Amino acid sequence: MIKFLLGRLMQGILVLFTLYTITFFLAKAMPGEPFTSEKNVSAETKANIRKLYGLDRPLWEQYYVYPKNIITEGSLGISTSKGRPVKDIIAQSFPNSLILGLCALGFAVGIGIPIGVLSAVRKNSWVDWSCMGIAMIGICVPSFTIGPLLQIYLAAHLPGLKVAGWGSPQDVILPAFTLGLVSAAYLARLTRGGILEVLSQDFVRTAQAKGLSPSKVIIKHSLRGGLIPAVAYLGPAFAALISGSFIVETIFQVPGMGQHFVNAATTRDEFLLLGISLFFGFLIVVMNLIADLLTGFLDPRVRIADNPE
Amino acid sequence: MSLLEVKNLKTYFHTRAGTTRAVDDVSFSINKGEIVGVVGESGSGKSVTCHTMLGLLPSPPAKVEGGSVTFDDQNLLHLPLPILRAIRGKRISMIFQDPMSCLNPYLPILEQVVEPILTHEQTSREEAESRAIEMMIKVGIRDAETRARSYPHQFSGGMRQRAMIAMALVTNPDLLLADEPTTALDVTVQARILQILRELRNDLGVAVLFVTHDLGVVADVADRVVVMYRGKVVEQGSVLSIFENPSHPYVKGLLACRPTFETKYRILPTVEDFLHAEEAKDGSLTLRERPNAMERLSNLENKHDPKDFRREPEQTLLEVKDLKVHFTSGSGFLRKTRQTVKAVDGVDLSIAKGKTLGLVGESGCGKTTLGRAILGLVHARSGIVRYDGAVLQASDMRSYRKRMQIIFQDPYASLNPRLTIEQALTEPLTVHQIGSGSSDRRERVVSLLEEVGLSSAHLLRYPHEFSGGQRQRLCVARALAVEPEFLVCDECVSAMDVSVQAQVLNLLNELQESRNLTYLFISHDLSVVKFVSDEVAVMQAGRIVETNEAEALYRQPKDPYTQKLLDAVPKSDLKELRERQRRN
Amino acid sequence: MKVPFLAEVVLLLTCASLMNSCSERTAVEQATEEGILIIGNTSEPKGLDPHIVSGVLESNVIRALFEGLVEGHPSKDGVALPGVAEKWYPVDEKRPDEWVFELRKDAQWSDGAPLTADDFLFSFRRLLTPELASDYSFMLYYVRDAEPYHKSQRSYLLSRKDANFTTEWWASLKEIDFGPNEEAPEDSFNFKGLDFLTAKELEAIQGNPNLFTWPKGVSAQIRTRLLKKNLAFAKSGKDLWDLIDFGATAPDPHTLKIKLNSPLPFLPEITKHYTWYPVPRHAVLKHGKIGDRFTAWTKPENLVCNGAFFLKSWRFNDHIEVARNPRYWDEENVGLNGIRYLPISNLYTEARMYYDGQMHVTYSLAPELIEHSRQNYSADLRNELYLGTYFIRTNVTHEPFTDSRVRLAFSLSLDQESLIQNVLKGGQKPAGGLVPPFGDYPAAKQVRFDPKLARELLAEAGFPNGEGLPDIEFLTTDKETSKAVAEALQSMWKEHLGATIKIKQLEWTSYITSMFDKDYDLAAGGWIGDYLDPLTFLDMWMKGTGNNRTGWHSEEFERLLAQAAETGKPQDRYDILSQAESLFLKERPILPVYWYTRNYLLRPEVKGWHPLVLDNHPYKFIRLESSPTMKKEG
Amino acid sequence: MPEGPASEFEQGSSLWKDARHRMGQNKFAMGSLCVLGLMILLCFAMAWFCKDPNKVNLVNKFAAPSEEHWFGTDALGRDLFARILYGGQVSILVGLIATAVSVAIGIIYGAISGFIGGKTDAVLMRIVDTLLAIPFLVLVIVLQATLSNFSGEVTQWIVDSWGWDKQFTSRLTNVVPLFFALGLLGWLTLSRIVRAQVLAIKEREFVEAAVALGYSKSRILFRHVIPNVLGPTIVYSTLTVPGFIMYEAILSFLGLGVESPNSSWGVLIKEGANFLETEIQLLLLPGLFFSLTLFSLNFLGDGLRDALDVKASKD
Repeated sequence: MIKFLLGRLMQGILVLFTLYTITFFLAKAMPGEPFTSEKNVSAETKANIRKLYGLDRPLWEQYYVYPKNIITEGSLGISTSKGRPVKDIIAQSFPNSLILGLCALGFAVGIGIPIGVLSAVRKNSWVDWSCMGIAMIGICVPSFTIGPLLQIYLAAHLPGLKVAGWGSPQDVILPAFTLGLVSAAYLARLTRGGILEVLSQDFVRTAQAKGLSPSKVIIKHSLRGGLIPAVAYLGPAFAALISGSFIVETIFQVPGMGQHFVNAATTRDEFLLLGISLFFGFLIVVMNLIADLLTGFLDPRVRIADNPE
Repeated sequence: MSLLEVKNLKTYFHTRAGTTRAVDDVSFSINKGEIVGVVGESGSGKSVTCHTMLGLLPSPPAKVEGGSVTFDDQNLLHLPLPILRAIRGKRISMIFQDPMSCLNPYLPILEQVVEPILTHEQTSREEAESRAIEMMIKVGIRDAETRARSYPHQFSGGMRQRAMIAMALVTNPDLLLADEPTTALDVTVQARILQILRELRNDLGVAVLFVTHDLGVVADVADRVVVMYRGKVVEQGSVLSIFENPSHPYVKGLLACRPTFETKYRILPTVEDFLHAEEAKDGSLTLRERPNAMERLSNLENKHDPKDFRREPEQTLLEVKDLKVHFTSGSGFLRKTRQTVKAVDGVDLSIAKGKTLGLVGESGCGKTTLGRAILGLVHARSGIVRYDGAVLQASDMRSYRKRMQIIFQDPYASLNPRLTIEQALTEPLTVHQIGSGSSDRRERVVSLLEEVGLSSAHLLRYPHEFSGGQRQRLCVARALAVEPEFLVCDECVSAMDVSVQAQVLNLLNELQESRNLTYLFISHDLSVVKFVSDEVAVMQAGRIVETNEAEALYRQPKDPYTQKLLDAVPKSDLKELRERQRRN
Repeated sequence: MKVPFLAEVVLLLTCASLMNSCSERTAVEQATEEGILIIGNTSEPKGLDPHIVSGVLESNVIRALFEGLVEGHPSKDGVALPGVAEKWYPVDEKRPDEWVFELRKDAQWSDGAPLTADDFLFSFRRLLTPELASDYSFMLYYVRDAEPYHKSQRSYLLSRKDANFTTEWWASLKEIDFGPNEEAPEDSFNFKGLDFLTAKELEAIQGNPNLFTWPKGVSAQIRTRLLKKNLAFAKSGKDLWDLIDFGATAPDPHTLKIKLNSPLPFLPEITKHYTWYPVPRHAVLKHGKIGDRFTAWTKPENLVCNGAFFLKSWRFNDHIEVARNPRYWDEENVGLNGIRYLPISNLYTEARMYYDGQMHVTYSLAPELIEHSRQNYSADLRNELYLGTYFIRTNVTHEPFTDSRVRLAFSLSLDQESLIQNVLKGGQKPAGGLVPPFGDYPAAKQVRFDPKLARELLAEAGFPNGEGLPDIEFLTTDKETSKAVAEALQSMWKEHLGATIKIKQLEWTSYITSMFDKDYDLAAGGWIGDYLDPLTFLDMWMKGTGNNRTGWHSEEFERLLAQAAETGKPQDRYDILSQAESLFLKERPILPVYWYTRNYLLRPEVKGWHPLVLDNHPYKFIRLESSPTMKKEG
Repeated sequence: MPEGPASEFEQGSSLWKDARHRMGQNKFAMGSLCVLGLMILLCFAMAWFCKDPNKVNLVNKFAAPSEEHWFGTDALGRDLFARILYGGQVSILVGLIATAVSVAIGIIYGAISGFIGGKTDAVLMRIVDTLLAIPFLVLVIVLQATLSNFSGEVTQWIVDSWGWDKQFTSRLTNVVPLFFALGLLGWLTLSRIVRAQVLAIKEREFVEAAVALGYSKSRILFRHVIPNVLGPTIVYSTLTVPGFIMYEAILSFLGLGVESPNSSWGVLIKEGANFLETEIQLLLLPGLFFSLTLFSLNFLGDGLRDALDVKASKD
């Protein structure tokens, strides 16, 4: 176990380093630079500010200074567009993204999985078709459509719901719904497939022969195995959910992390870009690890893997 | 009064392809404390009968078209589902064929065994668990207290089946429906399970409906036998009466086509030798006995003395020296210790050209791994495999593929479902550049098919359109396509009905003669091994404990393990049966 | 496993929403009662340091927190009211190149420290400190010696009082560039520039003159002398600040004297810009040195200010709230208790939040929603002239725009009215020229829609009916509105000139970069005036100005601008600038399309908010009055 | 791997023949096929008989549906029906080609990863992790910058050397990088799914049989493993199509993709979403075409999966 975790840790570090390298050179390859502005900024000012950020140094030096600073100082650099440390930006926006992502995930799991189960149990009935139809709508309708629709037709008429904003607990409802919808739809489909696969297996018949009620057969005997594909999907999906979404955040005025991905790219804010990319990469590595561990938890067979020597 | 009575039961399957009469007018009964064997080959409707009783068939496509199943004055077929559920698992329990797939792999064993108690009785969890463990001990699970919380995959096949039995019996049911409970098990395990069932009947008075395709097992365990064929009961009666004096041609054929230790002839009779079945357009069946079947059988016996035609050994084709194959487990995660499993632990053997070496052993003894290691499908840790004088190296294994082939246990799994028969058979020819041009190859494929008893009409079909026996013939044909000299037959008839098994064994024997093939015949079935082999090796825990001429080994086993194996084989010869009858 | 947790969350959310629904009041109603103005501000400010930021949205917050020498008038453009200064006047009315500002004696910072002329001097110096790298330092270039200090023109400053250099020469020295030369090989001394070399490096050059390539026209004698002077200064370790004769001085703590390079009758207008605001010397130095860019002094807990409000809370990307500053000199006349700024970047969200009663003022309004707002919120819809022009740059180094007739033809074929009415819908004004109308400046009327003349001109230039015109690339940004405008223009040019236009949409920085690299034929663009003077629109078209980017320049144009700079009398100056504009429009390196208006929504309870062309509403004059009925939409 | 692709093709024909037979019996799938066919017919054939989709008529903006304009007009007075049909060309092509590219990469990558296993697998999967975290927008901006000049040169080259119509060629060279970009990004998740499937298939005996028969690794991979993972892959890939089509819209706004004034469903929907309060038909009508296509594509995918699933017909 410890060896496995250590191995994955090493792999994770390698992943992050590769990610850093790619992002670094991609960022350098983008046209323009952080201080491109339509204002009349003199060459001297630009030279000064480049110096301030260490962007006047040779490329290779810039390349190793950033990871060096992460290790030695724990610093992710200072954002050129926001003028504050990248670490602060992440620290201030990630909790919001996390809350939103968790709620979206909760929604996706809470809606997607029951719908998938229902669909699987009533396979090829109108219940199944309508459930899958709804799931398909969830996949088809983009968030920049569903978000405004919710604002106009729901938030504007319901007391307690605000069109946008991030102050009170109920403000999370609409963005979480919008953000979680696609995941819910995917989950529904994956769960349906997984449950159907399990339901076709012999041990379900055993459970029936024991005299278990259908609901118990589903919950106790089918759900665990049927959820495995969904869990595998959830790993990276969760990382994506909690790292925020530009569209949902801007529509609902959520001070999350997703908008920084876009803003950092459009303002050529390479330190912010590197910082949040690495953070996101870190999340993906961790989430995949958790998904793998969770799969192992759900499926005891995975825990034993026989490899020829 | 009988405990359960099945009367004129009809279960049909309605699919797009048409209606299949899976169970067609079946009647029989079971008394309290009685073990009734239901025998038939796959597709005879024996399992469907069982499932129908408890309403476990998926509907659609299955539909009960008539008849009744009376249990405790209630017709189970018309009970509302909640009441039926109260009977399931409480009054009538069921054991299924494959304990691996029928136990939930995601839940600990104990959890599954206590489930019937918690479902049907108002008991505390602690009490239920202690009862479950008690029952697990009773059915012979060693260290039940400690192992109860393991997962199914951590149990061996026999242990899993015991867990299934424990699960079925933990509520003290009146009737146990056992659907092929021992088919997937080794003989020694099977013997123990049968013993347990008998004891349970004696101790608890449980009635057992024992469904199997194996007449030997039925003879061993049952009081009465119901023989089913194509959805109908063709004969029923006491075990002795059926074995002594079968009246139906199908039963006669079934009894004849099983190789036993006493079988002396080289070609087995098949059910078709006895029975002529005619299917009318409406699906109804007319069964007629072929004339003079018994006569031909005795002819066979006279004509073929097994030793007659065998030439003296010319040379050693394959030699294995100190072969070792080790597996490590524990490189997966969540596992604390790293373990090395010595699947093959220093095996020596040799096979002469044109001969058959039988390799018997229980599951997990390493016989399959040995077969694969010889072919280089599994990496050997050490040891030498010498083939035709040359030592095989992993690097040039591919050049030997043409000469050495393997036939697997499951003919369905070993054929790519996406390839037509023609594609599957042409592919090895193309890869090894046998034959020139597509027309030549096509001819070769057709002649191969004919050689294994199929025709060119089958060329464009997919594997799933064939029956199990036909599929295994296809596997044989595919293996033969590259014109090998040596074949590893890995449990290649184990999953088959006896009648089909007879056909395939006959085919293998014919091919050996016509092509001068050498076989390594791996099986857990001692009777079959004896039937095909010139020499037999017994394997246990990665080692070969005994090797000898087939006849000699069966007559005078030297190793105690061999003896134990032989003892465990269900005795179905008349002598034994009569003796048992007398005992009872 | 997950179910109980989820149930908890759902329960919590339901409870919360139920509790909230008991109080049916909207955010605006509540805020109105509390005297807090909620205002849309597009995006998160890059900071609140008046010397570092350069955007409009930052200025919106800074204007509440700080106050400059003079304060804007709530309803009149170009009128200055007393701010920190009680009185101000030019020393010489005829030639207003020296000004005196008399500061109020009771001026103080929000922490109680007195605000004196020293704070202003410190602020000016800070803005000009090169290490601070402020974008907007050039706003102080009017002040004597501000520019050479900010640009670190060491050689110039060292030499100008040297008798060995003739007066003409040192004047020309200002033009000869001893600054960084980016075209020189990296690590060479020329790359760094003579003005930036250290003592050690200068000594190296003394030893080996080949290490530095001198600009043309510098004699050997002067070279030696310059080198020597630079070396001596570098060795002395003194700051360049000691060398200059800075225009701003403080004869006493409450008087600020500013000497300018040239007459500037509208200096009070310029001091309204936040770069001229004072920053608290004591607070800034407490958290760092004068040239430190990243210090903690603007954090909410540290920020010291002198405006009508102080910084109350700042939740990153969520809101900024300022509250009434009790130490503000005119505290009793401040109408609001606070202002809450919301960084709403999505225009549609902003409008919907407004409809939902969550804010008093929006930052702007999407064109798609103007009609909807006009129907449902007609009283709230504001449509005001703004000091800005939308135009299209032509790349005069690319065929066919090298020919002014082609540029003119493209301009004349723009149906400005139709574009405004059908696409923009915000009541914008067809641009008659470059400088939008304001005050006394005579707005140009040269640009118009005349497709017939356009075709003639195009034919004259050798492209009858657009034949022979190459495919023309029209660069625009990734905003939806710019796309619609581009498509409309594309069809106009197609219809009237037969030109094939390819629209190239790029995200902002790529767009700017392409424009910088002159990698375009036509490019959408716009300019918002920084201060109330035509110069803010005109001086960017001089040669080599960072914002020109068309490749166009004209000596005559530049001569006129220089002449205007020396003209003290406002009306004469306007006339000269108007001549320059006219000349510019004749050449038409850019095609003016329309003059901006600001469309936004404003609650009726907001009083004291009047149209201003710079949109810099002084917050101290705004107050909120509850209106009796306010309901949620629908 | 010399025989790989060829044998896959050879495999394809019979696989599809078999599948076609079963498809014919699936009413849902056949209905979906009809809708899809109709959609393709509309967008690719019917479109030629439509009005000019780019004809701006500012005065006639937001016209109600009429005989002249079946679906009315958009914000610039252009015929919405024609724009939807022409937009469909791009979107259908983007959806199909990008999916095909990503499926091709995803299957091969995932299959190799799962099939070889061990260290190779770990490395390949960590590469996927890495690529997942690369900021998408940055990649697009860089691609845009590098490709835009390139595509111009390619256009010129095609026009010069093959004499194609310039308008047409430049439309093509503009959209092709888009397929490239989308396909390049879309395969990541897919490869994970394929890998999981391959891990299961690998253990099947017919793969071992193939090894025993002396087949080369590539042959086993392409002929025996990959065809057996096609079913679930197809279902998943139909789910990715809407993503691709919407991504195309975002890319178009960043200068990579359809060039204004040409349009696509994604762009129409994205623009339409801004008129929610006032002109909701600008969102609903393209949305209807979009959803209808995707629904039928999805049902078709389900049908295909079932048709390709030989097990399903085993009784």
